[in-house]
Amino acid sequence: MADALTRSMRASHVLVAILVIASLIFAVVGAALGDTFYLRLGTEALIFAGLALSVDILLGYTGLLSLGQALYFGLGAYVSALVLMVTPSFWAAMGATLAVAIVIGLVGGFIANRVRGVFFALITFGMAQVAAKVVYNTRALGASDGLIGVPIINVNFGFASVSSASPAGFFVLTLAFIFVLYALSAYLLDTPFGRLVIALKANERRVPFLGFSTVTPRLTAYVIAAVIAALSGALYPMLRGFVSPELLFFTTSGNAVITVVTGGVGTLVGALYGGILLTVLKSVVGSYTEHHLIVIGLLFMIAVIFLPRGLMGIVRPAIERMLEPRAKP
Amino acid sequence: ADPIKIGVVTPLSGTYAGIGQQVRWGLDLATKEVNAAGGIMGRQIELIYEDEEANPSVAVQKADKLFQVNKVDFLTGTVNSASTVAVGQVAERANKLIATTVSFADDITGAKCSPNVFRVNARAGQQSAALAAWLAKDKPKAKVFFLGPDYLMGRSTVAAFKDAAEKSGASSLGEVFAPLDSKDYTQYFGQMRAARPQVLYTSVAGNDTVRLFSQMQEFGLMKDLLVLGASGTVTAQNLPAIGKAAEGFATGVGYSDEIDTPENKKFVEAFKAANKAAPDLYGADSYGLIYAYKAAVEKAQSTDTDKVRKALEDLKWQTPQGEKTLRAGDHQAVQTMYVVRVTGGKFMTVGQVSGADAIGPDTCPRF
Amino acid sequence: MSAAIEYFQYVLAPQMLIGLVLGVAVILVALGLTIIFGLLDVINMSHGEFYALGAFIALALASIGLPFWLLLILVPLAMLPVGYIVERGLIQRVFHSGERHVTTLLLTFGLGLVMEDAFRLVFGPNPHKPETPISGAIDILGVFLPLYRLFLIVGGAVVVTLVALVVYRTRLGAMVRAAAFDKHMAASLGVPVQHVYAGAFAFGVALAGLAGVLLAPIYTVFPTMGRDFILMAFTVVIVGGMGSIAGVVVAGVLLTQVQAISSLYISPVWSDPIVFGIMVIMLMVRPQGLFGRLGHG
Amino acid sequence: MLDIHNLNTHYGTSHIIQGIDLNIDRGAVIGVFGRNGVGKSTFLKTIAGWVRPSKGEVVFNGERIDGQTADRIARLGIGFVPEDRRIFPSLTVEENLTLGYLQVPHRSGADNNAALQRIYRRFPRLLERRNQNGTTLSGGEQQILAMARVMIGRPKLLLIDEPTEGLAPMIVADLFAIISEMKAEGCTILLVEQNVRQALKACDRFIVIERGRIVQSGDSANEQDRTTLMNTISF
Amino acid sequence: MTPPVLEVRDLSVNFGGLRAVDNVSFAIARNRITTVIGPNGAGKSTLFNLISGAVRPRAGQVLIDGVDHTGEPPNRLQAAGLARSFQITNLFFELSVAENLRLAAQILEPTRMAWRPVSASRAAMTRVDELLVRFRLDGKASYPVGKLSHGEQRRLEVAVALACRPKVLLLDEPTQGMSHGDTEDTAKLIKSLADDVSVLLIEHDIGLVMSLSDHVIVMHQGQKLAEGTPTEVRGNTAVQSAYFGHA
Ligand SMILES: Nc1ncnc2c1ncn2[C@@H]1O[C@H](COP(=O)(O)OP(=O)(O)OP(=O)(O)O)[C@@H](O)[C@H]1O
Ligand SMILES: Nc1ncnc2c1ncn2[C@@H]1O[C@H](COP(=O)(O)OP(=O)(O)OP(=O)(O)O)[C@@H](O)[C@H]1O
Ligand SMILES: CC(C)C[C@H](N)C(=O)O
Ligand SMILES: [Mg+2]
Ligand SMILES: [Mg+2]
Repeated sequence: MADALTRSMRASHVLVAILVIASLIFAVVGAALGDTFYLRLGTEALIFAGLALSVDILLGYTGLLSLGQALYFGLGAYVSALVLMVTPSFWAAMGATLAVAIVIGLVGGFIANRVRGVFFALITFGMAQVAAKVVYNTRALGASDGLIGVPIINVNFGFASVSSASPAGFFVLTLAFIFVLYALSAYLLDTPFGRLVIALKANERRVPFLGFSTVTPRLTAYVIAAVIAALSGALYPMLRGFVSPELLFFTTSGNAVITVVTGGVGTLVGALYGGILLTVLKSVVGSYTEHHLIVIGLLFMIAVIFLPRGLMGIVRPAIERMLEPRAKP
Repeated sequence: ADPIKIGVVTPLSGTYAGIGQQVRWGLDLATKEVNAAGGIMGRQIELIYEDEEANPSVAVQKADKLFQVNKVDFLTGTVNSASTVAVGQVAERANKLIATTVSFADDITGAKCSPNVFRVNARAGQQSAALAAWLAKDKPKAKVFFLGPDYLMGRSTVAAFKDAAEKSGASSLGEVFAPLDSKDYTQYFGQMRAARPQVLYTSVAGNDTVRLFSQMQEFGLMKDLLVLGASGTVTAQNLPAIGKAAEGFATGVGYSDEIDTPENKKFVEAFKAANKAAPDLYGADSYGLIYAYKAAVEKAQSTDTDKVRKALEDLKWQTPQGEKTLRAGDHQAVQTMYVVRVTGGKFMTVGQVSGADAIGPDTCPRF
Repeated sequence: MSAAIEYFQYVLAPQMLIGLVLGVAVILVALGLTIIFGLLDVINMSHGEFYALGAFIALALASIGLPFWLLLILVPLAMLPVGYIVERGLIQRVFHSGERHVTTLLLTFGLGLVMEDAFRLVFGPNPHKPETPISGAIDILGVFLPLYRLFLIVGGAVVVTLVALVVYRTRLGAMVRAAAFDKHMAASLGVPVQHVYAGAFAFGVALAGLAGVLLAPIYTVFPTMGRDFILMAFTVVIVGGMGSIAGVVVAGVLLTQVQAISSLYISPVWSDPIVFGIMVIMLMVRPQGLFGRLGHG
Repeated sequence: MLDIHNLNTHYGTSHIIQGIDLNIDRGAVIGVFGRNGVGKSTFLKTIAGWVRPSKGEVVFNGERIDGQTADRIARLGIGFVPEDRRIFPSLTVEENLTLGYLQVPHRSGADNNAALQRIYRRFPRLLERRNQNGTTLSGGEQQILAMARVMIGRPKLLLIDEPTEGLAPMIVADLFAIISEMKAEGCTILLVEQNVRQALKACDRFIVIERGRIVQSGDSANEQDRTTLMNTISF
Repeated sequence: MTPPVLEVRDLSVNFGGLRAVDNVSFAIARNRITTVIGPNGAGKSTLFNLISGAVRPRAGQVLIDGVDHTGEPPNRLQAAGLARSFQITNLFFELSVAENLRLAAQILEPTRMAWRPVSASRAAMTRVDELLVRFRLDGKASYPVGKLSHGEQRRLEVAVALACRPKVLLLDEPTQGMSHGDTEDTAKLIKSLADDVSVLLIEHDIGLVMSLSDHVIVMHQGQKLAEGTPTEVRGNTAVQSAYFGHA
């Protein structure tokens, strides 16, 4: 008997597979046509989708709305930029980001997890504000100007090497990277650990009576989300060659939340589709009118009101039904 | 022939939307004129706008789009100095040229200069040189207090003016930096009053100036105080909202709509007819840029990056505010600087410094 | 000695007094926010834009010649139906979903974006400065205060008192909270739930509008003005205790004093991180804030 | 006074109430019995306006009330005590009670207060706990509060869903005494109860629901009807 | 001599001025059914809260198998072998019936399974299937709990408490809201459980209490009023006036 949650997760996998295939086709076509802009835009969309993924782990599974996830995204971006400016090594940048994200994630998680619900949203917002202002005011971090001049790097895999300046190459690398982050999150959420996290969302107060501490799973989920956000952020300076404090601002956090809600809360894959949709939309609408905020805002409101489960909320059940007969012998 | 495409990444929304509007008006007007007169080498100019949202990350993405997809030949419009520097890096990687018509920070054509970046407006140092020279004459040995916005542009303008003013005999009483978009400047008034300055120098801009000036007036601080500022502090864009509080304000600028030359009169008239508003320095400098580009392309007989760069270096061309030269050593425009003062709700020219005296040394380390 | 007195007279005392004016401004904005949250459990992210809307309406009405004093009444009245319609047309559609906090927060966030952009569309990007209705200033022992700011302190106190009376001295508060918690049960006890939600929301929105009229002469009117006080207002609401009127007053005064003093002795640019830091610490050690929820002592 | 005709209710696609017809006279007490999940609560919720019927009509004192809002229905004089008590947690006991004033539009403050005092006399425990948060009461106390809250509005028709749930025997007896008192005052009552034996003593008539339909309708005084009832409900 | 499976000593707690549980001591015998009765508001559920770690006692001790667990959080008590149900249904309402049970049975899996997909959790899954059938909820296994009827939720509440195979089981009014037939079923079930579980029960259904209990504790106004076999307690005059309402 397939568990309902497992089944919907499987539907998400199908949707991700479609996305990956489509992206690979896009990469091949893009490379063939010698395109750089759309490939780079696609890469940026994937990077921000990674941030959205981390928001969805918190919002969709742990039930915690983070209004300050840009804190970790920006953290990753700055750490990566600083490392790259000293030594242009992908692995050094990623390793340093991972380490810093775990440490800061634990500290942030300790602070934020003292409160629930709406207070969690506000405390994460507050922490991100403080961090953003500190970066904005710190001359050593470039202050309001940010850091420019992050070098182009070669990502070495032993068997192959990809330049961050190669649009198609770096796109595929980012795709693979975000896909791994997705797969890891999806796997975790289908384990007893993940289910405990989901149970916390449904009724936190009942969990201790089932024999589990509520502190560990919640903090773990928070740190995982922080790491995913930071690792995604670490790719940003490789793509764009600079970082600025705006990466930590509320706009960045807010956009990630918009992404998740439009894509579908609690689906993981919604974050990816939402990220791509929103980037494309902003790029298209922005070229037609400077009043793109009205358009984005309205679309977002419509999503909140009419598609409480987001785009994937419409698509996924259909896939689930298609998977149904196979699930039952 | 195919049109020549110029990309414009400028803030159309957010805090700097008002400046973006002037940039747009200036560029549109010049483009219309050039196109009506047959374009550049027989090719029409086409402007392609993108909203920078006052965010460097967005600016970079939009610049990328204009270069790669729209295949623009040239790019301009960035306001925020941080965006200008970041977009300059994009231009370098794409092997294209950009010019800013707004950003003040000295670094852009100084420590952070780039072979692909030009600046056709006056930088902080030029503005200060003119203003300090005038101050030394009008109020010798003045005691000055400084109030700037706390980011690169603010620090850079205050430092530049302090330097220039102290060299010409003024003394400094203290300085304070307020966050960008401050709602209340009254909290700095205590320090200001305690210092008892004769002169206040400020480089806040846009809506911040409206608040600073009206709050100062409310608190009676405008009495017996000479207020000076950076070029962007009071402009046609916020002057109506500031109203009487702007009376007596003086600044060093590369442009003012009151400059008394036939070229400028013609420009102001055309600008007002098109936009129902007076041009300010952003509008005028953006307007002038199109003519600089036209001159350079015609000189190079090509839109090729290297050729146009070559042509832009040491280019002399005519603008509403007179002749400008792009210094080859740092890509900074050299131009006559004016000191203008608000009198009866309008800017009046009260002083003038030749381009050579205002420009200052070339500090660009890269070329 | 005289240097110390002079320092107090010119620097410290004005700094604190000015901090108080700012405090009143923040309290006025935070009041509607805390009421909407305390009664309806809705975090209104578009509250700042309603504050801006109040200021823009005032600007428009003043330009056709209506006097400021009339606007003080007209604008909040005009905002009532606006709030009512927004609640019935938008908020109500997601109000009863399981995650009300999240859905309403997101919805009003979207609404705020739309409103801000709409202001820019209609009024242009540049600032407007309404005339100050009372000019002149008083000078107490060298501490200088414009009369309008004095009026603001007094007027603010009156507004807060009136609002507190309405919320605490009537059974309205309990009614709204009951309806917000369990609409079916409340309705079966005869509570006209639909009107109650919309009414409470409209009340909060009208207060935002009132703040807009009162503060426009000092802080000017422009499309993004909604962002100005909102962060500070949120902080004050949280530190004071979400939904508590007393909390807003106490936290509003305290935090703006912290801001005033810290910008004097540390640096103005660090006063924001300090205030947000206080909020974070407050949430950690006492998430319910200085005072509890509305009507809970 | 209450006429129900061909009532049908759906939750999404599940058809819960499948055509119920029922007429109740003023002052009658009707027991509603049936196993778990047959739709008893849904039946009451439909009358109270918590869910909209998909078909059929409900007429109260000559007025169609199906499709009206729950607060309208309450103000017409229909009180409802749902099965899970539904005490407002952030309200004190007294606030929970005084909320009930609204069921009677235009009653004077003095009359309201008199009604409250009457309740306090009847349930002294509530007076003791008046300033405490409603949900800190014990399960049984909450049940009493839920009843008292509706009684304060003096309903003409009272819908009660499993009121004795969780009550100690003494209070159960008390509760049935209250029901009798209310009946004596002319209140019509529809009572869902699992405690069939006790409930039968208080009822004039009863119905048994199975899968959303009335499968038996009987007279509590009739021996034959009672035997059939006992057989139906304890499979 | 083996210590009693559950013992409380001088347990007390206050809510403001109210002594909700006042110096209560008793022990329950292994694999027996002990029932707590008492008027509404006597402090029975509060007693459960103290034993299960939901509320910290002001004074007194809670011992399981002779080991002191006073003041420990619920998950630690659970690990010591204690499980409970709630008087006011306390389940994961958005999750399915099966998932509620699986979560409750998850503790049966060895820790190393915590990082394997749940579909690999054989032990828990078997337990879930068993309970679904036993509580006649198999037809609604994939229903979200929020959409069950009240009585069905009550049944699940008991099933969830049982899922982890506890040593000591606290049931707070398990039959409340259940229909006649279900009540009898549940009574039979509780009886059969007592072969290997020690049960502490709160019940108002006197018939059930008398037929089911090995031992009865009577609470009144926070204190233990009496204790003994069902018949002894029933004969106690203090109990009669405090609880049954006739002297
Ligand atoms: N958190 C609390 N704050 C204040 N009083 C409380 C709290 N919890 C319980 N009480 C009070 O303690 C007393 C005992 O409550 P408890 O729930 O233990 O009763 P009970 O014996 O389980 O009753 P019932 O049979 O009605 O469920 C009640 O009078 C209740 O009002
Ligand atoms: N919100 C809902 N959505 C879908 N189905 C529901 C919903 N609420 C109840 N149901 C289903 O409707 C049926 C009838 O429920 P109802 O609560 O009316 O039963 P009941 O007769 O009151 O049972 P009980 O004696 O257990 O209280 C049940 O099968 C239940 O699963
Ligand atoms: C006054 C502003 C137009 C200056 C601009 N923001 C800069 O950074 O240079
Ligand atoms: Mg029911
Ligand atoms: Mg109890």
